[in-house]
Amino acid sequence: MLEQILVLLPQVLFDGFILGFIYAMIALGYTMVYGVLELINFAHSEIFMIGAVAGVEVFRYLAPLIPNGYLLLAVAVVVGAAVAGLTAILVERMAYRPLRRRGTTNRLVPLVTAIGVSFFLQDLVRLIEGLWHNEFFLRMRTIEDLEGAFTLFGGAIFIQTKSVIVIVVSVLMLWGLTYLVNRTKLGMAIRAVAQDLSTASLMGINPDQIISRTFLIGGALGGVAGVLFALIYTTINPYVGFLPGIKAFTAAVLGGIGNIPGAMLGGLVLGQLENFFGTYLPILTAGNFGTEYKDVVAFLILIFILLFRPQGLLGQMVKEKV
Amino acid sequence: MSLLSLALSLVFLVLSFLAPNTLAAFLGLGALGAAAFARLEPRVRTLNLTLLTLAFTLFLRNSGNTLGLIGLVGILVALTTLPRIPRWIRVVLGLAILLLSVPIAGFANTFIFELGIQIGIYAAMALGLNVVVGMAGLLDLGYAAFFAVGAYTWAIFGSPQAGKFLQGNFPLPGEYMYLFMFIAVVTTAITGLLIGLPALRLRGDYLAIVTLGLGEVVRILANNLDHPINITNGPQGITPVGRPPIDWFRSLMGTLGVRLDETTDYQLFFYLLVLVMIGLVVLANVNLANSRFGRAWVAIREDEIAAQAMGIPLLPTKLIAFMTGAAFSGVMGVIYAAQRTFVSPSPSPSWPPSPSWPW
Amino acid sequence: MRKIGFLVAGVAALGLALAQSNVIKIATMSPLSGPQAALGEQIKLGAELAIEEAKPRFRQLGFELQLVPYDDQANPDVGVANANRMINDPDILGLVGTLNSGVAIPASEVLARVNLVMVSPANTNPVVTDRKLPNVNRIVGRDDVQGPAAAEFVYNDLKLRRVFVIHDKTAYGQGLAEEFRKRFEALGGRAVAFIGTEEQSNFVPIINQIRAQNPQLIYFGGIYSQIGPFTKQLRERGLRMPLMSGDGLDSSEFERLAGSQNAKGAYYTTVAGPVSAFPQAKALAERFKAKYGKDIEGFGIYAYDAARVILAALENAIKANGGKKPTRAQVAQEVRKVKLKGITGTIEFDDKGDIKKAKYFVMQVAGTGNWADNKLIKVIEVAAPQK
Amino acid sequence: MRVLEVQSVTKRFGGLVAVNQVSLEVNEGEIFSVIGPNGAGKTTFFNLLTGIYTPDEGRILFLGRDITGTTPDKAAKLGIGRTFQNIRLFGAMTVLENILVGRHIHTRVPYLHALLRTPLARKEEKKALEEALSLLEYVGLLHRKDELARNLPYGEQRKLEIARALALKPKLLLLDEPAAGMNPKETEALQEFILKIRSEMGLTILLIEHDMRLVMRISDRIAVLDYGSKIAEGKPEEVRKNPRVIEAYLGRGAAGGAA
Amino acid sequence: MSLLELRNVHTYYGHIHALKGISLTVEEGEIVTLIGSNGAGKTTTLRTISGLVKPRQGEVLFQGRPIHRLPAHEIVALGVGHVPEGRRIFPRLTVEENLEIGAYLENDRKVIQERKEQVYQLFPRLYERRQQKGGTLSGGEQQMLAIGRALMQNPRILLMDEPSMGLAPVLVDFIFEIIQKLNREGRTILLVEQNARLALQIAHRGYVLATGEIILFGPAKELAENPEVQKAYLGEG
Repeated sequence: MLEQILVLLPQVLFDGFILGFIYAMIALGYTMVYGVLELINFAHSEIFMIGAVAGVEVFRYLAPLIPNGYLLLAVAVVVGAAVAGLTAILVERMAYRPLRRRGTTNRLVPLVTAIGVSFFLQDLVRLIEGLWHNEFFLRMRTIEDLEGAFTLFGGAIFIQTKSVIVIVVSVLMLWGLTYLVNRTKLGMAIRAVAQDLSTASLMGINPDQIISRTFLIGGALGGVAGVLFALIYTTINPYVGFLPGIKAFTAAVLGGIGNIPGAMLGGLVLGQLENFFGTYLPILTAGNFGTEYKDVVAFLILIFILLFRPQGLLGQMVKEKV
Repeated sequence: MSLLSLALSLVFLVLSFLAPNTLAAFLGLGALGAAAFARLEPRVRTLNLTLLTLAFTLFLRNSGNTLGLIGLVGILVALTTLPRIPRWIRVVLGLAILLLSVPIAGFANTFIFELGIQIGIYAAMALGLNVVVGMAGLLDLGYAAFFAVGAYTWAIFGSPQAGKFLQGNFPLPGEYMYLFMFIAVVTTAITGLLIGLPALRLRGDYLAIVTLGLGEVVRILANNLDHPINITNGPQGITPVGRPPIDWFRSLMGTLGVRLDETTDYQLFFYLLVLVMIGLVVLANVNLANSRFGRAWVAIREDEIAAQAMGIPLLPTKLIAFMTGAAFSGVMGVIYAAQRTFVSPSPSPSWPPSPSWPW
Repeated sequence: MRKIGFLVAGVAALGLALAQSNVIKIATMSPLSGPQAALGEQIKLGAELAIEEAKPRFRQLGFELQLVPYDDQANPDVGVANANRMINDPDILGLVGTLNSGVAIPASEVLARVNLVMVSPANTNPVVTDRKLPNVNRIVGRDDVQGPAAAEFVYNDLKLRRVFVIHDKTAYGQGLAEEFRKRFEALGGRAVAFIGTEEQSNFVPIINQIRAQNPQLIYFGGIYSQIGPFTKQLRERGLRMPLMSGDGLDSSEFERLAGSQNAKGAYYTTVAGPVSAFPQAKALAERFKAKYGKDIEGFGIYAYDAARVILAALENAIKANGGKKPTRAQVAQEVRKVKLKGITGTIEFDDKGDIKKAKYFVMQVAGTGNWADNKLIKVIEVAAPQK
Repeated sequence: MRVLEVQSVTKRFGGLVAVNQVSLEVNEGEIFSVIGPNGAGKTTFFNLLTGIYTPDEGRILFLGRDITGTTPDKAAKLGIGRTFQNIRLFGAMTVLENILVGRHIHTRVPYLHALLRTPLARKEEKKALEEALSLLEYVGLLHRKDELARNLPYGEQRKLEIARALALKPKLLLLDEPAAGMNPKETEALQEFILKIRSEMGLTILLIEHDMRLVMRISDRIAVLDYGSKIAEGKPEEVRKNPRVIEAYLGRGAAGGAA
Repeated sequence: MSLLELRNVHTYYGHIHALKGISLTVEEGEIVTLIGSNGAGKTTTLRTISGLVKPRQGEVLFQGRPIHRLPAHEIVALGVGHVPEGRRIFPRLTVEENLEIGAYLENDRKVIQERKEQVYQLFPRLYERRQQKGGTLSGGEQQMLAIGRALMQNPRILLMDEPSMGLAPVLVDFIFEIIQKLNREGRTILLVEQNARLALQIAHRGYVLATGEIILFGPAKELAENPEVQKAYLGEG
């Protein structure tokens, strides 16, 4: 048994990273919006899905025009980020801002609204894709340039070119976001609004504008994650966002919600856990509990960690002032 | 304004005899809208609502068009929310809709019973959720999981399923459903305890995600516990689930002059049962709200630290709210399983999770 | 003015309703939206074609035929709700459907209360007929034959011994995979793993397990929507062992989702054979294409036959009833007595509602981009097991 | 009798020592004030007494019983009532309901009785209501009983918070800056009120306050905290003259020496 | 033309009528103070001026221009700086970032640097702590930071809400010195203060508020000597 585990381990860890980076990028969208508005933006999973759909459509239509696979992917990433980011802004404008304006104090109201928006976007995409291509499942077009693969360590790890791209792009995005938040004026304004919205407005910051940009950035990251998700897992549908969505949110909580490095770490940890237990559970339990329990294990570990570290892995204990 | 609104209602009343079709239903809904939102004198509004109740009832009896049910539900909502309607009118009209109009419509189209039962189950669950979310302010997104636990509790023992892992004579006779409504209260409350004990220590938003996750865990368990021991029968679901014998109900209805056939007897029975349950849940809600528990819940929702300083222990008090909500949900699950005679986990992990999303 | 308009409309509607009391409706129920819509639509259109063609005959008998399509979204809850709707429309005298056994099982309990007959062109789970409900029939084979047939094919024809079994955690997929494993192990083969998964996107953990076990063949009990992306990811990760599945794979969507190159060579058994398997199907395929602009696939043909079974039973019942509209119970009884030369072969039911001699087809995906090119490897004709 | 006995209690937050080896004793019926500059650890000290924080070192005895590291609800049940520096009322509840929440531990209704509203539950509820009303009358808020707490003017919110703590029937009452934000006239009324409840309800009172005049006038004894340590303790006049207190608290006169 | 003028301003919080027709003026170069007991509407007046709450009736004019319909961030841009009650430092930004965000509307790095240096000159303590997170500062340091942050905007008028609140006497003196110094340098200040005695000592003019209305106003000296004010707000001694 141990031997079986060890043989696969490098491969499992590598695949876990890919999933983890995708979760990390989605988790950032949740964590940023939560940081600023204390709102669990349930619709973020659909923003991710819309990014994926945009990527698929770019591949579908532009593949004949753009001969180079890498260039095509770059275009898809940019378009996916733009479409998802704009959708996120729209959602904020049309659903959350009116609630904020009315000064609703009940936290449940925006939450339920978010769930409603989520339904709406799923069915909207389903409708559009249904009418446009009569397709429910959208398949990412296969591009020869991106299909390469090689092995490392004498065949211990099988690596696709695509996976390398996913890792490179996500590391770049995460680094860029960290720079943006910590080193730029916009980043400082985002942090200020997150900490104290009304005082921020006394600094001359337009909170609505900053909130919009936060949604844009979070949405764009989600969109990129969507494109990469479609690239690596090849098939998507209008409901594909739900599970990665709640897992990414779980990752954000795991890392400490509102905390940007925490979301990244949480995503990576969750990706590893899911892949690890997905692969090894049947081996570890002699087939009694299979791959289907991987999410159960992931959630139980989440609860376990939160019990002992309620603020999440990197979150700061926000002690209520008494 | 008043005259126009009344005229609309009267036209609809006439149409409900002459042409009870979808078009007429929309006219009726329009008339209801006018009666609810137009500036009307209270007396005219009351008269109007009464007229519309009659009209929608006749419409349903003549057509069985389910749009009419929306009208009736709309009137119920109007009765409970609009100001300055005499109390006795609210009560009489409300009871008339629930006890006369819907059954009359149900005999024209039993699907209306089906819808009524559905709406009723959701309403009872929502009222149960009121304790958890409304009073105690706990964002419980795994509420549906308790419904599933309740449904499975009866489904397993009210069908041959239990025989697959237990010695004994299964299925249990249908009368046991009543007993299992109590057992489900206990099992779901215990499930609530198990889930709540870790989850309720966490901050509000974390609670949301943990309960959502745990709801998903319950679904995964239901879907997978067909091996190593077959408890839930996995994705196949469990069917047929037993129902209580209702000969007494048939003869009771017979003496009231209501003739039941095989498409309507259980439907009417479950419809009335669900109404009774709603009544009980409302009563429990009111009682709790006016007790030290209800006040403690609201206090916790408003300010945990101040509540503690008043001697309210956080975790036990939250747990009681959580378990109360869970128990309401669980009982409705038992009724659901018996009424449907079938339970299964949702076919795929899509949003919303089955069997019913808490909203 | 408007009031008068409503009045006129109302009177007209009333008149229409009166005139239509001799309407006979036949329902279809299948997923028309969602992941399995491609299969569900075949069922609806196949039945529709049969009903369209029968309309003139029924008009002579004095009845107006109508089709009422229901969408069950492949969801048992929706299916039950639909069944409840159906039993309320007294004009509905028969149902063609469903696609999913998981839907059929609970929905048929509802239908049984009023003896509304259903003839399924696709349900393969043994439980569907094993409950011996008098109103439930199917014209296709069963998973407890389909699965073993696949096992025998793998063991005897392909001569492979180590198989990795996956299913999709649905009533259909899991049932089929279990039947496969049972027979395969009885024959002396080995199932190195038996794994259920609801995953729709990330099959990497399973692929890694496959990599570790290195089986000779993968058997996947499930639906194309899941097997397609699975196959694509499997092949992209350099694993080339053959793949086999049941009738859930029988859709051109599989080839689209997996990619022709990756889909090529995959085996599947089906209970609803392709057009090429039936000599008379060619003419039907042409009529279908002319009317709907798309190709008929296996379930379309079977739905056509299933509708014809109900229509034949209806005609007999009307005759037996002296030209008057028969009751649902009468129709249900007549269905069991039907003996019909259908496109798919001779249709006769046993006392459980299973077809007396069902055909099972072993197919191989050609990977040409045209699903009709798929190679028919073997046809097996077996009676339903009598327990 | 000693109501409260604190023995060398220490609390650290990271590197910061918020409360450092503080010991003090409060006798029955006393008004004991804790003063000190901002950030001296006064509120932290209260939070240690009421179980919101657990001390890192030392013991706390209440009525001779060790309550070190208790939880806030248990402290309340034992008879420690408190108010907060930044008023923490249940804003969405009425004034009356706020008081009834204060009566929580004295309303003994088991869950099932509450659910079914049995005669026992009715009786207890009625009793609680009567007592709450009479308490409201006592503090002069009866006319506001059906208003939401958050709609009350500031001064009455302060008063309601004290009344809510009184509903617990505490033996020891902790008041955290009750005069903050009050003008001299209101402060004077508060002074009267504190003296009145002390004598009429037999309370022992522990007070944190910045308003020196109030502190000097009503305290029996005073402890001074600076940077978490107790630097002086004694009668008002003693403390007033203590040079260490003058240096730490009142400053050496002019500005310049910031912070 | 006055620098700032309020004309019959009515403001509500939900159903509570917080300001019942406030009219006041602040001239260039003045220190004007608003005194009154808690709940009198002092803070609400400042929040109304800086746009955090909107008046339901009446006008707020800044340099003769109505600003009561503008959102807060636009009012800031016109030159109204607000040091809020309770200081409201951004706890997880460093001291330096807190100052920089004060100059959010200024794009010239050089100007920002100059102003920062001025603030550090005024409060050397902040320079020592510039890399520390705002939340870790003591109460007095936070107050300095809040003032410094507002000065980074280079405002035409500075609204200060209870700068002495919760501070030890020694710090209160220091803060009031600073206020006077700023005024000598030419800044206009509208000061809300609980400590009426201190406020009237440094102010030119004062307004006395009670339950949302102005009940008295005039030169600070006169107010300080007014027996009614003495009795109600200064205590008998």
